[in-house]
Amino acid sequence: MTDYIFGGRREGEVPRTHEGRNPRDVSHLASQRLGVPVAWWGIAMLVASEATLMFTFIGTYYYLRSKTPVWPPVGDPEPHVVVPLILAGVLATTSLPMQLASMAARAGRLVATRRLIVLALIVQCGYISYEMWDYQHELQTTTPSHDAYESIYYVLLGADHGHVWIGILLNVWLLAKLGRGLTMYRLNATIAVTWYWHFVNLLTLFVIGTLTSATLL
Amino acid sequence: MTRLRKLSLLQWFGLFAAAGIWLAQHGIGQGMAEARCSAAGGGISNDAVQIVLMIVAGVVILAAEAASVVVFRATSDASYHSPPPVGRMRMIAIATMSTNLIFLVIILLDGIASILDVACRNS
Amino acid sequence: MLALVPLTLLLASCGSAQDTLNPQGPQAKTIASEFWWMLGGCVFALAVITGLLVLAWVRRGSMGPGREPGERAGWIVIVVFGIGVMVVGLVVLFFVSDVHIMGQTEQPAAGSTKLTVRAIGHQWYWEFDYPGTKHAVTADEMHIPVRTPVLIEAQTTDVIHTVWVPQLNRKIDTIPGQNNEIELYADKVGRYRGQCNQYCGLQHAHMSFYVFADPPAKFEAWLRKQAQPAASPTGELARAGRNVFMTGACSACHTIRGTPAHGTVGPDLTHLASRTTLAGLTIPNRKGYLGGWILDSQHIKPGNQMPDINLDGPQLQALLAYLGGLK
Amino acid sequence: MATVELPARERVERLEQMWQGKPGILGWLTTTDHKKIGLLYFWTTLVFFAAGGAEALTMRTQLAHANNNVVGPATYDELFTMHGVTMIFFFIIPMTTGAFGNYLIPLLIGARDMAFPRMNALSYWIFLTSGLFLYIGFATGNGPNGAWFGFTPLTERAFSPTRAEDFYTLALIFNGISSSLGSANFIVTMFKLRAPGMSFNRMPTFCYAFLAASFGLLFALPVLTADCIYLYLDRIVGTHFFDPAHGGSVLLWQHLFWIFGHPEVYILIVPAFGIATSIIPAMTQRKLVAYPLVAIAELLVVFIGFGVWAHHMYTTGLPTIQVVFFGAATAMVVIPSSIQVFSWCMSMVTGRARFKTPLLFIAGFIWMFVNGGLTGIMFVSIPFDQQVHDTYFVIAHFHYIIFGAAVFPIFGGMYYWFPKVTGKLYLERPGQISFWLIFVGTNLLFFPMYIVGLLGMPRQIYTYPGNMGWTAYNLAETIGGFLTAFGILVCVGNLLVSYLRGLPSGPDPWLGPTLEWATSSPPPEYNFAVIPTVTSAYPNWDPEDREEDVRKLADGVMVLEEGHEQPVVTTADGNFSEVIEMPHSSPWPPTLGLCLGLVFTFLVLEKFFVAGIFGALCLLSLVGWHAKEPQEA
Repeated sequence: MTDYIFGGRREGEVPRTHEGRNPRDVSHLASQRLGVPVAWWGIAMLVASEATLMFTFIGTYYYLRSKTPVWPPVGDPEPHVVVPLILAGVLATTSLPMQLASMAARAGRLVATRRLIVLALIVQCGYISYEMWDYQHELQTTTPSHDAYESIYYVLLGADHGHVWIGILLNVWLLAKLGRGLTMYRLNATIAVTWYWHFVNLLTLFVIGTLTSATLL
Repeated sequence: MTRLRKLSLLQWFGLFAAAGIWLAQHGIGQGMAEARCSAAGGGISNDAVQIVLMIVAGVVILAAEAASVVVFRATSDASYHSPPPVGRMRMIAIATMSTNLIFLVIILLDGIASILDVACRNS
Repeated sequence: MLALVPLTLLLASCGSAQDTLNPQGPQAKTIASEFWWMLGGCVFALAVITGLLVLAWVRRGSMGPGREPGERAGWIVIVVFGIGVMVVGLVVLFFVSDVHIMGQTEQPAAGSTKLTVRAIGHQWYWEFDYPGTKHAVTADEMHIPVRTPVLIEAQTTDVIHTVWVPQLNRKIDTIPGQNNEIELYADKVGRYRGQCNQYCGLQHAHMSFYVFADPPAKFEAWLRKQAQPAASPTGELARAGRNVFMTGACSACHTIRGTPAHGTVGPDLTHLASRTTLAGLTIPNRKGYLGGWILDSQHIKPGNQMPDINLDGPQLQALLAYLGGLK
Repeated sequence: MATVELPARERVERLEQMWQGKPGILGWLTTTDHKKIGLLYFWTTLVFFAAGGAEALTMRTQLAHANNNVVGPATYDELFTMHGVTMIFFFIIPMTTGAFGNYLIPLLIGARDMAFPRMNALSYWIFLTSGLFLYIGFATGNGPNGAWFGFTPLTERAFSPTRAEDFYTLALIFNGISSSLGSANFIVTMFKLRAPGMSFNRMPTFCYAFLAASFGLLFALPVLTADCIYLYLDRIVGTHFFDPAHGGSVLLWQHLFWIFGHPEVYILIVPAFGIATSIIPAMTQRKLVAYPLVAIAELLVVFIGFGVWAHHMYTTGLPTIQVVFFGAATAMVVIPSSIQVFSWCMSMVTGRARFKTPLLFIAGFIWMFVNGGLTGIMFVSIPFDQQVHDTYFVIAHFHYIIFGAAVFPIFGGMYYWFPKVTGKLYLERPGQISFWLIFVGTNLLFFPMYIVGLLGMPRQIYTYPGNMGWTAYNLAETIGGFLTAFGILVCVGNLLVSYLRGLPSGPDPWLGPTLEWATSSPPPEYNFAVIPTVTSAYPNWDPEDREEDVRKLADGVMVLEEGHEQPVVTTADGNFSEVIEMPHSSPWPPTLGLCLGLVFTFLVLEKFFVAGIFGALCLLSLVGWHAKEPQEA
C-alpha cells in the first residue's frame, strides 16, 4: 500500500476525537493536534460579532457626547467612578483562573480545572450581584427615558451586565459537564469559555472606562 | 524562528497593516472632522490632525508594501500554484503588492482633500 | 443597446420642469456639464467591456494550449486598465468634483448672499419665511430676486424633508435640530419647480413648490406686500366669510396675520389670493378648486392633516369671498 | 487501533448507513445535512422572491401613468418598504449565502458538512420564522412603511404610531441572528474543514467570495442590531437616542444604518462574483486570469465597503472636510471591482468560451454590472450625487447592480448547478430564451429610470402629475417589469420541466474544475467516499489526484467511516490537524427557532414578561441541545 501523506501527516498519526475517553487520553490527543480547535474559531466569531455590537454602543456614547457641549447634561447624576473601576479590575483578574483552568484541562488535570472554574465563578457572581443591585438602585433616581445621556448610559451598562450573565451561565453549564469527566468536546468547551471570559473582562474595562470618562476626561 | 516563519509573519504584516491603518485613519479622521465642526467644537485645527494622520498612515502602508515586496522576492523560485507555505505566501504577497497601493491612494486623497476644503463648511 | 444611451439622453434635455439637464443656475450648470463629461467616460468604458465580451463571443471556439493560455496578456490588461487607468481616472474625478466643484455647491460663505429665505418643511407643505422683513410668510411659492445669490435655510418642524430645485442647485435635507444652508441663484426670470425629495410620509408625493425669480423691483413690491397683515374684508359677503373662518375650525389650524387666527398646523393664509396654486401645486388657485379643497381635501391629498370641513352653500360662498380678498 | 481491513464496497455502505438522515418530513425537520438545508433555503427564498416581485409589479402598475389610483399612498408606502426589505433580507442574502453557500461550500472544500451542522439548521429555521414574522405583520396591516432604511424621526412613535415600525426593527434583529450565525458557520467551515493540503492558494475563488460576504455580514449586522435596538427602545420605552430636543441625534440612525447598509449591498453582490468565478473557468475550460488579484479583490470590496457609508448622506449637511473621506473611499472601492471585471473578460477572451445559458447569464451579469457600476463611479462626484440623490437615477443604478450583478448570477448558478443538484440536464433552448427575455426585460425596466431620474423624479412617490414628462418612461418601465416577470417564469418553468423530464446528466457534464464535480449527481449524504487529495485551486482538473482518490478508497485510507468524522486542518496552510466527530440530525434547531420566534412575537405585542418566559425556554433548549455530545450519539 503506498504511503499517503495529507497536509504533511499520515492518517494514523492524527488524533481522533472519539478515542478520548479519559483525561489522560484527552491530554495526549490535545498535544497531537496543530493550530487551534474548531471551537476556538467558533467563539472567535461570537466575540467578533458581540464586540462589534458593544463597540457600536460605545461609539454611540462618544458620538452623542461630541454633539452636546455639557456632558453629562445638567440635571443628570454624575456616574459612579471609584467602585465600578475597582470592581471591573477585580472582574478582569478572573481571566487568570479561567486561563489556568483551560491549561489544566489541556493537561488532563480535571480536578484542578473544576476548582479554578469554581473560584472564577465566585468572583464573577460577586461582581454581578453588586452591579445588579447598583443598576437597580440607579434606576430609582433617573430613568433611561430622561434624556439621551441616560438612555445610552443604561443601554451600555445593561448590555455589559448581559454579557457577564451569559459568561456566568456558561461557567455553570461547563461545571455541570466537567462534573461527568473530561472528553475532547468538554476540553474544547473550556477553551472556548475561557476566551469568551477574556472578551467579557476586557469589554467590562472598556465599558466602565467609557461611562466614567464623563467625569474623568 | 525559522526563515519561513519570519517570511510568513512579514506576509501577514503586509496584508493586515495597510488595511488596519486605513481603517484607523478613516475612523479617526472623519470622526475628528465631525466632532470639530459640531456643537462641542473647538480643539486643535483640522489640518494639523489630517496631516499627522496621513503621514503616519503613509509610513505604515509603505512598510507593508515593502514587506510584501520582500516576501515576493524571497519566494521568486516558486509560483502561486506551489504547495504551502511558500505558494500561499507568494500568492498573498503578489495580491497585497498591488492592493496596498490602493490604500496608499485613499489615505492621500483623504488627507489632501480634507486640507484643501474649507474647514467646517457643510457640504 | 449602446446607441440607445446617448440618443435617449439627448431626448431628456427637452424634458420636464424639474430637468437637471436643463439648468438655469450656475451650480446646476456646473453639475450638468460634469454629468455629460462623466457620461462620455462611462460610455467609453462600457464600450471597452462590451468589446471584450463580443471578442470573447467571436473567439468562442479557439483557445491556446494548457489551462492558462494568454495569462501574461491577462495580467497586463488587468494591471494597466483595471488598476492603472482606473486609479488615474478616479483620482482626477475626485479632485475635480470633491474639491473644485464642491467649493461652488457647498454651504455659501457667510455674508456672500444678499437675501435669506427660510424654507421650513411641514408634513406635506413648504413654509417660506423672509427673516429680514417684518415677517413675510407664504407657502409652496417662494419668490426671489433674479441674478442675486439667495441663502436658503433648510429647517423642519417634524420629519426630514429635502429642499430641491433641480434647475438651480443640488438638494439639501432639512434635519430636525439642524440649520442646513444652500445658495439659490437664478440666471433668468422665470418659474422653477422643486419637490421634497426625502420620503416623509403619506403625502411626500404632493409636496412640490415653485421658486419665482422676479426682476428686483417686482420682487421688492411683492415682498413689501407679503409683509403687511391681511387686508380687512370689503363687502357684506366677505365679512360673513371672515366670521365663518374665525368661528369655525379654520382659525384653529391656520394663521392670518392681523386677525385673531394664529393656528400653526396649516400654512399661513395671510396672502392666499396672491398665490397661483394650492395644495402642493396639485390644483390651481381658483374659486372652484379652493371650494373643492375646503370641502374634501382628503380626495386631493389623501392622508393630509386637514379634515373635511362641512359647510353649507352660503357659508362656503362667504368663506371663498373672504379668502379671495386676501390679496 | 488500526482500522480493520474491509473491502471498499462495505466501507461505503457503512458510510451511507452512518450518514443516513431520518426519512420523510421528520428528516427534513431535523436535518443537519448542508445539502438539505441548502434546498430548504432555495425553495423558501424563491417564495420570498415571488412576494417581492409581486410587490414590485403592483408598484409598477400604480406608476404606469400619472395620478393613478391602483393603490393609495398608505398601501404604496408599505409595498416599497416591504419590497426593499424582502428582496434584500429574505431573497438575495439567504439565496446566495443560504442556498448556494450551504449546498456548495462543503463540496468545494472537500468536507463532509459545515463546521456547526446544527447551528446551520438553526439559521435556516430562524430565517424562516423571521420571514413569517415580518409577513404576518404585513398581512395584519402592520407592514413597515418607513422605507427600507427607515430614517428617524419618521419611524419614531410620534410619526409612526402603529406597530409597523416595531415589526421592522424586530424583524431585522431577528433576521440578523440568522445571517450572523450563517456567516460565522461559513467562516469557520472554510478556515478549518478544508481537505488536508488545501492551503489559501488552493482555495476556489467561490470560497474567497463567501469569506468576504461572511466577514462583511459578521461585522455589519451587529451595527444594524444596535440601531434597531435604539429605535425599538425609543418607540417602546421612550429613550431619546434620536430626539434632538433631549440630546439625541437624528443623524445617529443614518450613520449606524449606513455603516451596516453599504457593506450589506456589497455583501449582496460579492457571492454573485463567487458564482461568476465558478462558472467562467468551467465554461471556458481555462483557469481564471490573475487568481491572486481576484481573490484579494473580493475581500477588498467588502473591506473598503466599511468606509464608504456616508455617501448615502451627502445631502444631510455634514462638514465637507468629513465628507471627502467617504468620497475618497467610494472612489477607490471601484478598483477591486474593475480588477475582477477585467479578469472575467480576459478569461472569457483567452479561453474556449461555450456560450451556454450559464455563461450567457454571466456575460449579461458583466454587462449589467459594468453599466450599474459606471453610474456608481459618477457618485464619486459629491455635487453630482447631491443633485440626483434619492431620485430614480439612484434607483436605476442600484437595480442594475442588484438585479444585474446579484440576480443574474443566481439564475446562471441555478442553470450551472442544476445537473449537480438534480442529476438531470436542463433544456438549453428555453434556457437561452429565458435569458434574453430577462435581459431585455430588465434593461427596458431599469434604463428609463436613469432618464426619468435626471428629469427630476424623486423615489418613493406613489404618484406624479401628468405634465412632468415622466409618463412615457414610467409606462416603458412597467412593460419592462412585466416582461422581466415573464422571463423569470419561463426560467423557473424550464427548470421544473427539466427536473421532471430532463436526461440524466452524470457527475460532470461541464468538465468543471472544482470538487463538487468529482462526486455523483446529486451527491450522497456524506459528499465524498474518500476525503479528496487537493494540490491546486482546480482539483477536478488534476487527473492524477482523482486517481489517487480511487486508490485511497481501495486501500481504505481517509474513508473515516467510524462515525460522522471530518478532518480538521490549520487555517492558512491546510496542515492536517485532527479528525473530529460531527453532531448529527437533531430536533433542537427547529425548537429553538420556534422559541425565538415566540420571544419576538411577544416583544412586538409588548408583553415583556411572556417574552422573558420564552427567552428562558430558549436557554433551556440550548442546554438540551448540548446535553448529548457528538461522540456519544
